[in-house]
Amino acid sequence: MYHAVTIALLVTMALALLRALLGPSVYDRVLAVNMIGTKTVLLLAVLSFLFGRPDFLDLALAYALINFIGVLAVLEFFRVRAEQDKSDSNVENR
Amino acid sequence: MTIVFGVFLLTLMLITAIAIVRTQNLFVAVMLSGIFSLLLASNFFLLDAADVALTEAAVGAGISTVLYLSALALSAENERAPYSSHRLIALAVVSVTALLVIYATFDQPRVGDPAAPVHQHVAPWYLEMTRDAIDIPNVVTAVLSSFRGYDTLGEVFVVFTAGIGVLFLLDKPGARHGGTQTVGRVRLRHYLIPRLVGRMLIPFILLFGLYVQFHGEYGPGGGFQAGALIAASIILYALLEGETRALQALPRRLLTLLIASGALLYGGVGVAGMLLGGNFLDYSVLASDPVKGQQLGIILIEAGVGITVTGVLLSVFHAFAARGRF
Amino acid sequence: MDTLLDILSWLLLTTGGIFVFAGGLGALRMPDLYTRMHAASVTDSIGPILIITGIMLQSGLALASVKLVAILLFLLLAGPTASNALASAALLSGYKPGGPASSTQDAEK
Amino acid sequence: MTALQAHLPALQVVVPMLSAPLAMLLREHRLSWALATAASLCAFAIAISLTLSVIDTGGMRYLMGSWPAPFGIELGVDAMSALLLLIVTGASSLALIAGASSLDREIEVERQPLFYAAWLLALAGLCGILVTADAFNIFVFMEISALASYVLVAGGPDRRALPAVFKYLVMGTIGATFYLIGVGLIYLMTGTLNLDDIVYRIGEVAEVKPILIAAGFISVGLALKAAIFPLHVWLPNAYTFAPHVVTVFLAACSTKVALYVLLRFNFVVFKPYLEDHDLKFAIFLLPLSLLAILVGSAVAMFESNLKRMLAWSSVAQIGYITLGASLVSVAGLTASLLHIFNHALAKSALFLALACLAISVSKLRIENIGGIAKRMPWTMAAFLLAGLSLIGVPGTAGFVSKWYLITATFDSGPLGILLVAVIVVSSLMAVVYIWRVVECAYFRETDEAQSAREAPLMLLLPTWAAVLLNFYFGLFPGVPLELSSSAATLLLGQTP
Amino acid sequence: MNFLGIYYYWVFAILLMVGFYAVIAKLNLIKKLIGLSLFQAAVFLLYITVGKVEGGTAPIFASAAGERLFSNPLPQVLILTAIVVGISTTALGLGIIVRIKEEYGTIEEQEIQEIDRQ
Amino acid sequence: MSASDSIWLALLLPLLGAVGILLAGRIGPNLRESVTLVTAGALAWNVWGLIPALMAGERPEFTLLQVVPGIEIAFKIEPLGMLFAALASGLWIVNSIYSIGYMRGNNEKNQTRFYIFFALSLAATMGIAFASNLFTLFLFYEALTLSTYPLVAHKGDRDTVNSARVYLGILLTTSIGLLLPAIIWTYLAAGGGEFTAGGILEGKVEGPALGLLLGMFVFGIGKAAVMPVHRWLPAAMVAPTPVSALLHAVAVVKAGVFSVTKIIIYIFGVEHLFSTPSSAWLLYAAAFTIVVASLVALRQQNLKRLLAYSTVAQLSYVVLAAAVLKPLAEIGASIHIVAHAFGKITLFFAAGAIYVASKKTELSQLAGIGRRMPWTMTAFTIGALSMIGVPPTGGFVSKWYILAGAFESDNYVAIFTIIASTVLNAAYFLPIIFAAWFGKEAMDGGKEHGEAPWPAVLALTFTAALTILFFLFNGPVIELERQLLGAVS
Amino acid sequence: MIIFLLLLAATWLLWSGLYKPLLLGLGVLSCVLTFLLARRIDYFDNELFALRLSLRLLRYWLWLGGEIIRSSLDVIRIVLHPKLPISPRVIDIKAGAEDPFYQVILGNSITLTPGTLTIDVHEGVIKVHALTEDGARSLEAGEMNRRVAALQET
Repeated sequence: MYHAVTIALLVTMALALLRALLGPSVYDRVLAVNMIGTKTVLLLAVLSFLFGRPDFLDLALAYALINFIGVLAVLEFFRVRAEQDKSDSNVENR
Repeated sequence: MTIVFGVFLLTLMLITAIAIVRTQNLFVAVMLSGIFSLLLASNFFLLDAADVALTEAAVGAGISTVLYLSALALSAENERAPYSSHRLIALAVVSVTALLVIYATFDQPRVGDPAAPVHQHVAPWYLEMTRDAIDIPNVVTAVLSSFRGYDTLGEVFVVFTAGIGVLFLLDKPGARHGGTQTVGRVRLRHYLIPRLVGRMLIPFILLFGLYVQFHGEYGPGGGFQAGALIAASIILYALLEGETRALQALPRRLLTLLIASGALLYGGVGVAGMLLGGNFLDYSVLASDPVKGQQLGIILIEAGVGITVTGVLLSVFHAFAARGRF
Repeated sequence: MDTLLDILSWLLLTTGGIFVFAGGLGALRMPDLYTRMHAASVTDSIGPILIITGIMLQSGLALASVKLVAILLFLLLAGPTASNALASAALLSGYKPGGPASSTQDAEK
Repeated sequence: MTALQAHLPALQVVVPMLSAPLAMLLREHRLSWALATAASLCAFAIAISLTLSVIDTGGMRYLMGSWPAPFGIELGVDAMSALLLLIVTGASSLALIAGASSLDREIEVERQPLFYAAWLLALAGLCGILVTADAFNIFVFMEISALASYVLVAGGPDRRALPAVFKYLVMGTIGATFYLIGVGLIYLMTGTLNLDDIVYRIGEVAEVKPILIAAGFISVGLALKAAIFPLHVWLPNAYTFAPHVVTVFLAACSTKVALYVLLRFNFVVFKPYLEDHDLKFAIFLLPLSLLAILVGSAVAMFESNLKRMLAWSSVAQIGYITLGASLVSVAGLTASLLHIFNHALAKSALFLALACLAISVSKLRIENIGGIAKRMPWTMAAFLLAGLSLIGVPGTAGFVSKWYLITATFDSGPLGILLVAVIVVSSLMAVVYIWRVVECAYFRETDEAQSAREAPLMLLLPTWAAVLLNFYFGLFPGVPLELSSSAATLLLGQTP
Repeated sequence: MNFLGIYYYWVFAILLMVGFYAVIAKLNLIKKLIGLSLFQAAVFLLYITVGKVEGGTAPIFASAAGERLFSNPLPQVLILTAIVVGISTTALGLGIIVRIKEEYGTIEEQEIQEIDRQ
Repeated sequence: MSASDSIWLALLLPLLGAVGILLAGRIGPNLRESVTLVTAGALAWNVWGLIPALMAGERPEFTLLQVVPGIEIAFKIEPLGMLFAALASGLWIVNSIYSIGYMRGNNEKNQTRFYIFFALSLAATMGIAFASNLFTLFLFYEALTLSTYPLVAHKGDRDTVNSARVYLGILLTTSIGLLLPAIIWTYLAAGGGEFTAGGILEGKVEGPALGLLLGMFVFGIGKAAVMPVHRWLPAAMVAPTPVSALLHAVAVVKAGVFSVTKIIIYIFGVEHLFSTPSSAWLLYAAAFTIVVASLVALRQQNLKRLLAYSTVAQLSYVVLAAAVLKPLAEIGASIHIVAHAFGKITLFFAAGAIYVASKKTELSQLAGIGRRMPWTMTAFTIGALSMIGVPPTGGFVSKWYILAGAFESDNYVAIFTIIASTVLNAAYFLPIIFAAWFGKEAMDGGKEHGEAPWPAVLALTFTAALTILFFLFNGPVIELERQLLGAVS
Repeated sequence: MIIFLLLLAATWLLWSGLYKPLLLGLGVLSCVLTFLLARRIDYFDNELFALRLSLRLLRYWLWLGGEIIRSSLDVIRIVLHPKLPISPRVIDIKAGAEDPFYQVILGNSITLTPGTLTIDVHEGVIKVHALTEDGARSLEAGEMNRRVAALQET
């Protein structure tokens, strides 16, 4: 039963990876990263039970945290980029 | 069945790796590296390496993504020319390397064979001694911090070196690009949802980091992973509110102090062992009961690791951020 | 009782799996970023709810369940936040809903 | 043996290592310099003391954390490591003393505490590699020293230091990773990481292929770190653009320590186990050494940047060292190890002299130093005398090792004549490139040189100390010779 | 099982190849660094694979684990250290890249060489 | 003071002198030159004082230090070295007097440096003369090369530096490239490099290998100027004349032939070499050098270059004599070192005096100069006659012994060479002498001048006198060198 | 703030699951550290201190769960439909609640329910992207908005 879920998660990861490879925009890729991140969290949760080691749930939580921070960092990156473009074009206009 | 999962993950990893090399957009490459790292971590987990999986996730998907992005914010996003003119030579060199490795596999023991020499010599000893002489559940932590504590001391100093290296390179007075320092320091303040939610989570991430720190002996985790998580929580704060405010909360001087004091704490425990009549890094002499002494020593040195890693990661982040743009 | 719980949890896990898979498929099939995000949010909201509840039924009333609740809570808080962040970033850099703006495409040269 | 003495192998690493955070915390750059110098001198004293006890007793062992040997990490000091410890700590001390007056020009005062911390870490890393008896521990300390060296090199004032150090970083990391792969394969087959234990257990391994590949990876990885031709490409620029005293330190130590590990593995671990390993080793290394000697010397002859010239000369000198090793004989190895020692002496003196020159000359190019000998007589005299040692003029340390090297090549059969010819030719090339500088400094005139002033005493003292050591060890090579020959017999597994 | 087991080694070899290729053949400095990380990741995988024991579990004693076969803790310890070394190298490398960008205005190897040649 | 003390004193005195000159140079030229003279005198007194002990059959020894087991820096006095040391130290006094006149008369720069390195060269020369093994010999041989380099490059202009580079290049190339391997070969083959009566290679190196080793030694000792490694000698003529005089007529070149002779006698062993056919080539090489160098000298227009090629030829006399491999010839070789030294130093002194007084360097300018500088030209004539080997000059004595040795072994090659070169020597020296005395001075012949400064004239007169005296009173020298016979047979 | 500390302590205890004196001590230490740092980062000093719990919130969550399941099924149907019957559009919704905290809850709830996606929240106006006309319309109907506004009133 856990196996079935694991397989579903893995396949979804593969699909998300495909999205990451196809793009076309950078945001699609970020979306894919985020998806893979949450899938990994679930995968770990499921696997801990599959292995009979529920004490490893800590890992899943850690992954979730890291993933969240990563995505926010990417957002900040985009914001900086946008600002930079704006100031660059200002410079050009002047 | 597990191994099939592993094979599947490995295949995904291979695809990701090739895509990383092929793409010319650096941002995409960084994103894909994040994916790669997550896949690798899952694989580690499948291979019973919980501690490593945690570390890889924290490092690969978390810290190094943030670092790459900070560097990327300062430079162009696209590669200009994809390959050097020596790509054929490179391909030849690389192929030879791979073929050699594959050649070596012909004689290697089967993966997971319990009778392989790897599992025969020192490994059982570690398992047994962890139970007898240290009495903590996590054998990895026991080996890491006591049996091979000297390696870990080295590891802390590697981190330390990297920290002072980045500080040395980027805190160069005069070379700092002024102007952008105050503009655009607002960060994500205008984004209500991320700001609010992120803010709410910060103490809990921090607490979780401390939990990982102090439960290193019982479950996966330890000083390094904890340091990464704690640093991540502060980095989150910096992302949300601007690193000026993050620096107000934890000033640079304090971070420097953290970097140094963690390393000194670890070394100090080692020296204490020496002064109390044992060898360097011998924790048994720290308390009257050797087992208690070991446990005390492990807690102390793990704390040292955590403090240094936190300090270094934060300093490095600030050093990059202070370059102006990110 | 145990059997009932087993069946229930099996049901939850399996449907969770199906939802997740379908979401993934959607993320692949949808035409533009925003619509893909809708599909992705299936895997980020209903998927975790079902799967983690399913596991919780397995583990019973133990500390592990508390941890699972914590993970679920976190995912439900962080998931939409991240989606929102992403969407607003895309909008900020001129990615208009309805089709990718040419300037933001990273099409490989 | 007193209690303290038993702890010396650990202290050798711990003293500089734990001084690093302290040096970083000190805000006043003079204080952190003083601390770094004191720690380095202390390490030097420990190295001397270790050497003495090695000469007395033949070696020392130390169990980290008191865990028994193959399980915990063991430290071990023998003749070979003692020899290199002397070089490393000695060069570091000399360079640091010289750094007091030369570094201020290159690195802002505020950044200096970090710089000194990195210096101490590099020192600790190198010492760590030398005293440990654990294959993985070597990797860890190799990385400490490597990362710290990158920082040190990046401290150079010229912006070209940065691409140079990046290249150094990439190649260094590849080298370390290759080494790691090799160690992994060995561990896979033997189940242990302790070097002695590996030697003991490797004999029981029936399968050859993984060990063979491991030997390949370890050798190539370390060759990268040791800048063995043609894997030397990172070296010239890294040495050229580093701060001057850093070049002194690195040129004397970093590649030598990698060579040390290389020799250790090949002779102690692989040679007894792999059939014909010495032959393969020689077949690979010998032509490369010859090429390194010839190419390095040839490039040096035409290089007009003085530091890069000496850097290329280092490539050639590393060739001498590997040449001696590739003969796989006690005589050859003795020559090789002795040359490690003597080359360190000569090169530190030369680079120190350049550091003195840099005080007055903006660009260390040959055309800028015409007639400078009149203004800086002590500096140029030091350069000249150290240059003689590099050439191998009798009476200097360089001669002694060259003598042994030629003696060893004569022993190696008909090929020996060719080898001797190569050594001779490259010695002559050394004459050419050293003499170009000397001639220019003594017999040409340029405007820039007219305003030059003699370097400060704090720089001249270590320079001349190094120069005089060249002559001292040229006339009384007893200690290094004894250490190298007992190390050579040790490596070849023969009883002395 | 045997084929699947060998698969791990082979993936290690190919990953090694991919990462190494990126380091050598790519001219963009950040790309080189990413390649380096891949290269190192391959080695991590090798070690962890080596440490796996069939039917074993993670070497952490816990009530849930009971008296089971444990995988080898030592490679995990080594790789923990190696990962930390890897990230340290990456951080330092990125620091250098940032400085290069500031000094040269580019992070392409051949452009830097051209600037230096002038 | 025992004899072995004299050995280290002989090394130490010039070194102390160098330091003294350095210090005195700060105060003034008079003091500096006094120090030079005092040092030279002390050295000569010290060295000459050793002769009686040697004549009495003593062989004083002194070991400075052991570098590594088997390799020592050690000294031992034997007749050949004694002769060389006595010659060099004695002529240093004369040369110093001459230098004072020359250097002041020419207003040379960097005079302190000049005197310092001169003293250092002498120290190295003493080391060569007294060396008791190959290693020590090599050590001081290289020291001599290096310490004479600044003297050759003294002027510092472009041509000078280039020539000095050739000088250093050839000498170092040959010594590192051939001599050092040869020495190491010897050490390996014979287990040591001690100079031993009768040689040490017998039974160790035989047949063609011996010929090869001999070649490595002879060409490795570039200072012996056997063709084709003679080119450094004409190049060295850019040096100030006192350097050419003492070093390139006496100390340096003699160090070369001295080393060759010493190695033939004490390392190879005359008997051993004589019985090895593959070593016969040396004779031919020497003969070739003599004839060709003489022919080249015939075509020179520059006086100092002519003298240089003459030196090349004369040096090969010594080699030739040594290569005849008969006791009488070996004695002839050693005596020729002395005879040629007196003659050639006189010639160089004269050339330098002409340059100081008139700035003339070319042969064509010398017509009629005898009338302006009678003392100088008289001395020149005596020196030239000695080169040709006409009695009553020293050159005759040595030629006589060499010929005697050659006849002893019916060595017609040697005999023919000596005769031929005598003719050639006459062919290039006599026209100069003739022109100087009887030629007509060109009308636009530059400035009016008389003799060179008096110290220079004094010195050359003295050496000319020595040349003649050596013909008349050569007894002690021959007596000394007869002791060689013990070593040879 | 006391509530916050208690919450931290509870979190620790539930996560740790080990009740040895040593670990409890470390737990106290951790909580205090976290608390101190939270103060340093001005966690408590403005409107953003956002820990408000109530029974109504729980009830709202249950309702939201139902919504999620319902809309998920809708989205799944669209995804699996061969023609992908979508009609995306962007609408602006004026949030009923004034407190930013509840605006955030509303925004995230909208995102959580598949088919609708909060793009931006700015001064009480929520910009929403909807996958289908239906979804947009049902959101505009304002059921969710009303419920969130009701939460604020307590």
